Amino acid sequence: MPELNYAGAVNAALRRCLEELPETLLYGEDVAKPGGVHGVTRRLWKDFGDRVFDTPISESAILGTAVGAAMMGRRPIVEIMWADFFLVALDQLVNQAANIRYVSQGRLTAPLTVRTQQGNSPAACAQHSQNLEAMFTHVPGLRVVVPSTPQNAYDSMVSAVYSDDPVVVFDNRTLYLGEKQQVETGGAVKPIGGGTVRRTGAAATVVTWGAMTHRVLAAADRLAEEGTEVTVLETPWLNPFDHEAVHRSVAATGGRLAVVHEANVTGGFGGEVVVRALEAGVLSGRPLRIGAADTRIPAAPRLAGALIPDTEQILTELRKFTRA
Amino acid sequence: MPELNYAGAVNAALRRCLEELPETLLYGEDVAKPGGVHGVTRRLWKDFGDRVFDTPISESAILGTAVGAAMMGRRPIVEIMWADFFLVALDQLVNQAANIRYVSQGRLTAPLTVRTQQGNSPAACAQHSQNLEAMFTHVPGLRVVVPSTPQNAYDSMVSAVYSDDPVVVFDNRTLYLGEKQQVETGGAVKPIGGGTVRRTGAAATVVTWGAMTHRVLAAADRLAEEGTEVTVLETPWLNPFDHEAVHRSVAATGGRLAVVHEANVTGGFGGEVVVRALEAGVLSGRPLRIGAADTRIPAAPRLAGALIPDTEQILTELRKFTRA
Amino acid sequence: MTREGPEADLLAMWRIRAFEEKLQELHKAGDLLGSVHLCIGQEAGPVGACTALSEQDALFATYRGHGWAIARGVPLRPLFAELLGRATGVNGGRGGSAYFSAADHGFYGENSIVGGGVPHAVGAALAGRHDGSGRIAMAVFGDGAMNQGAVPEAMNFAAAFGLPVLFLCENNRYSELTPIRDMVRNEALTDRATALGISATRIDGNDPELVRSTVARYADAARDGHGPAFVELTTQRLVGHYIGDVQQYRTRAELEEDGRAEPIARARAALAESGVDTDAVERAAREEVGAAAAAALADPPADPTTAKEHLYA
Amino acid sequence: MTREGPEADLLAMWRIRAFEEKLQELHKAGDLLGSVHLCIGQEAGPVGACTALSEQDALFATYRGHGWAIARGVPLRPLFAELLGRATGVNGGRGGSAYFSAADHGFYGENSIVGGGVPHAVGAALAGRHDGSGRIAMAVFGDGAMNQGAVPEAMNFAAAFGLPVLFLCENNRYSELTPIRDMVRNEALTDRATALGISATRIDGNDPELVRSTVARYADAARDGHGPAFVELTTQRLVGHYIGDVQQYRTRAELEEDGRAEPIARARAALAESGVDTDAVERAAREEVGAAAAAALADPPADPTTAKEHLYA
Ligand SMILES: Cc1ncc(C[n+]2csc(CCOP(=O)(O)OP(=O)(O)O)c2C)c(N)n1
Ligand SMILES: Cc1ncc(C[n+]2csc(CCOP(=O)(O)OP(=O)(O)O)c2C)c(N)n1
Ligand SMILES: [Mg+2]
Ligand SMILES: [Mg+2]
Repeated sequence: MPELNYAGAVNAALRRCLEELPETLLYGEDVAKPGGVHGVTRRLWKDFGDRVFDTPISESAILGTAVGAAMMGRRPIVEIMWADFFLVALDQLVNQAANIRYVSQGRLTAPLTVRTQQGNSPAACAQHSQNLEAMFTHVPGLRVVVPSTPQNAYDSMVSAVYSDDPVVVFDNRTLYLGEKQQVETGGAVKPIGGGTVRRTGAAATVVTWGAMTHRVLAAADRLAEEGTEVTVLETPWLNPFDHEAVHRSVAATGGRLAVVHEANVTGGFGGEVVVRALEAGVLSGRPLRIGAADTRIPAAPRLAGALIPDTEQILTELRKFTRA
Repeated sequence: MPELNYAGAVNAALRRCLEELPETLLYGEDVAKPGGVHGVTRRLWKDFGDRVFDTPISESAILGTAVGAAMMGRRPIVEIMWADFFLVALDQLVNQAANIRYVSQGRLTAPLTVRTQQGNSPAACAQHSQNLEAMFTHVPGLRVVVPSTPQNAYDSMVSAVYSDDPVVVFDNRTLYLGEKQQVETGGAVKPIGGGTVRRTGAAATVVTWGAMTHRVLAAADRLAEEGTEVTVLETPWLNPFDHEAVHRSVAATGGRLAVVHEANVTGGFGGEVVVRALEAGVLSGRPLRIGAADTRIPAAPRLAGALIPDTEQILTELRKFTRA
Repeated sequence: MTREGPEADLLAMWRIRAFEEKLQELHKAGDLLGSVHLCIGQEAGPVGACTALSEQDALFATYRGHGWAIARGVPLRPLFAELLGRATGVNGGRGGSAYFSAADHGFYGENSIVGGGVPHAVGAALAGRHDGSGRIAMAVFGDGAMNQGAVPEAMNFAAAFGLPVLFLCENNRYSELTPIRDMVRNEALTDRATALGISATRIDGNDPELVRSTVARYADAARDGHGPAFVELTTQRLVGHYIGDVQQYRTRAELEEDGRAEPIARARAALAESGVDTDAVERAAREEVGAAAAAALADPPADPTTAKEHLYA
Repeated sequence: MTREGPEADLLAMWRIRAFEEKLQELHKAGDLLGSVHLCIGQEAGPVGACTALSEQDALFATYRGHGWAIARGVPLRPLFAELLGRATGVNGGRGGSAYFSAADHGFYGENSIVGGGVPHAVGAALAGRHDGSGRIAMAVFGDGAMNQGAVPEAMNFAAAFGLPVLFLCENNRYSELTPIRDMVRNEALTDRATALGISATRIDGNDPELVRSTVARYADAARDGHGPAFVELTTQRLVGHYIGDVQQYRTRAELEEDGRAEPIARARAALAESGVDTDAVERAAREEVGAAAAAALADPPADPTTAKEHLYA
């Protein structure tokens, strides 16, 4: 098993897909010769020639050509450099890709994968800091995944590319150069969906995804030192989302559910997770939602830090929550 | 008080704003000489000259110029003909308009109003049927209103234009030519926010907005004939949303809360309304969410009818809910 | 009757017009609902262009796409059925008038987002470069779509990579109820293509033979690796933007002039001179269309219990 | 020293370059964080163009906007403070390097969405038509932005309505790490403006005097009601796209050639010939910049308890 950081794991997944599936294409701004502004697509252009190419700064054309190529049987993997940039071209995913299979009764399909990365990093401006996954989870027809580790980045990228539906993969750029991990590459393609129990404990179920996973786990460790053990369920796949797994866990943790994401709270996908648990009748008492404050994200790290949950804040809130 | 249908009420509100506020501009595709594809802006071009004009089919330019003009002290009112078309230009609202005041610490502002209409009407295709308000309620910095009657269409349009924040007004085109109503025009500009108790009853609180209001009221009438009285809270303003009013009502109706909207359920704003009530501790038992099925919307009316809540479905679900 | 030549063209154009006129009837009768965009007056473009394409080529149209589907060979009964919400429709009633597809016939769909389908055609051309099919793609769109950002983006993308795609702009001088001349400073829309390095020409879009030969020439060039081309067809719609648009924005004089320029009147006059019984051509088309409509009306409606199917793989 | 003339230009250019070089230092030292886009090598554009604008005119730039803000007269200390996350920054640290504004100085903001600010400038020009200010607006953007749909949309909108706005395209031949020549088929970007009916010219963007006179001429025309104009400035950045980009995509020969073409080297050589002490000019700029940076470093950091303010009216 190779030792890979997150960027390396995505690269390995892309390489595998390009090798195994001749119908894949990989393109986007600066992904080919430069190897990606975060180095994720390094060397793929060298090895796969004109199936990997750089594009103009034309997100509607990037996504729209991917839709068209997918309709004709290709399996494009395209990059939107920052999730914020989706907003210049969302039509191509929501009005176009999401409709194709449904409206044509499956006569046409749009098996495309869109890679992007999102979230705040130190001094990133308000236009480069949003977490937009909830906009996509409200759109029937689109699959959504937000990985957090090299292994699940690898797995979900391979599953996304093999999926016959349009899938949006949201990385978080602060994870790319994180710790290396033994990554199981190769092996059977996993079905899309599902999550991982990252730790177990009876005090509460904490559901999280993406970069927040690491902060939640750190907070849970600290909480454990204080004698309170919580279950942490990491759910990278938001569509399909494994609500049943959450409900089973919530039932096993006294009906207590917390959800943590980096997106701002109001309208975030955390609300959906909570309501489904409520509808399933497994909740007891009030749930806890942790996310960014409902503001824009300022550039100064001290300001952004006051708005985006860090380990300290998560710990404090979980402590209060589990002791309530 | 003039008797006006919904379209007439919006027209009157626009006329008033153009008269009272010389800094207003009104533009969009076909809004001037043709008077709008739904006739809403009829005659305004004749009376206000070049402050009312038709534009190219360039949604990014429409919204983007409105942002720029607003930054310079104009108060543009622009139209996106169908809410679905926002998706070609969402950047200008989410990355641009929503950030301006916050990032500049109030040195710059973006007092623009965007009019649009949404939802399904018979045989409308999947690209002309979406209800997208939840995408906007997840965006800090944008105000959102979804009116349902001539009076609240009038009031909210005037309030929107007078507001110093960017406001998105979502009409529903099936309401434009609905029944006429005595509309109180003129009068003090109402602050943005708030809603109306449309009927009272102890069995449950039903929160709704937009075109669904009429179906909910019809269902509630039928339910009343069966002896079950529910409170119907119409909440056109989704941002700011009057959660307290909902919570008071829920507390007064045995903790029972239903939310009805035309948007698909998963990730709809109904979820947020429910979670807030849960977080406030006023809910008892399971809530009820009614909305479109989580699919695309097919053109054939019989198919669409099976997916979008009608009075019958709302009645059935409310009946079950209030008797549970 | 052969596939090409003036008489075949007249029949093909009549088939489209009769289809559209039948829709007017069906709309009036309440059988057909919603917003329906007819291409009456614009039949020469689809007839000329589609006969210049090969089977494997991919066509992407707009909401004003009935004529393009018909010219591509989509059978009339499932087309009517689609618009009438029948289970037998080309998309079982999911697409409707403005957003259906019939991939079996190389018709990769209408699109009801202005400009939305243009990048799809470029993507289909990109696919063709990799799948060995020799496919070219064609995007059809209106004059007004030229002002929608996705269109220049897609055109530049195709130009930069020399992709085999034809951009066909049907200039009927109006975008909904607004004249294009008020929305641009330079009315020569081909300049925009040229500026991107795309070969471009503006031709009489009411002449099916001219459309065919022009498209064929560019299609050959595209197949030979010379990259994209842009063809502007000057044409006119003789009816409103949608059924119900009473066209207050057009003068009687303009409508009369358009009536003289329109392709069927012109083809009829020309063929009559050479002794063809053009009324018989019209009758043949109307019979075919009438039978298809009647059959479709008798088809079963789409079944609501299937409304949730096909969302995901 | 006067506001115009070669010596004033050199000082103004040095002020920008010294500012940017100071940012390199601050970044290395860890005082400045995040992605920072420097305009080293591109100073002639801002200096020439801004001296052709009036006070009430509105300028809209990109993430590579420090030089434009400085040329517009935004004081250096609050600029440094902004980038350093200080409470005294022009936006109290909310904007940061890539997205600050300083409306007091007619600088209506950077924009970190490629093309995002271009329609704003058109809107500002539209406002000017109605508010009696006589304002014109200027949008600055890069070569790569020409391929972003919002840009042609905004340009056509301005052209159609004859709005007084200048489109300034800084062609530094690269978009991030990708050369523009690989992303277009026709490298003459001005053709795109001409196609929309916009007067357009491509000039040596390393000559501040030429930039000034060209912009002034078009600005006058715009004020006189002749509508928008497009000016392409050929230029180069001598550094990476962002601090940290090591520019593997450029040859040494190219970098050397750019070093000869860049505006400060050229201005210095020309002025030295006429006997000006150009080292003194550089020293003056560096002193000013150094003092401003030192002052900003001593300013109080932005206060986290205020982080939620100013979202709504
Ligand atoms: C993005 C978008 N904006 C606006 C519309 C509304 N709309 C539908 S058709 C149309 C006019 C298009 O004109 P043109 O491109 O000339 O095509 P034509 O209808 O004349 O064939 C408009 C504005 C739309 N469907 N999509
Ligand atoms: C819509 C959008 N797409 C992509 C990006 C990422 N990006 C930032 S700068 C840049 C290159 C822009 O090149 P150019 O317009 O030539 O300006 P320059 O940086 O050379 O000044 C890209 C692709 C972005 N910020 N916004
Ligand atoms: Mg047209
Ligand atoms: Mg550049």
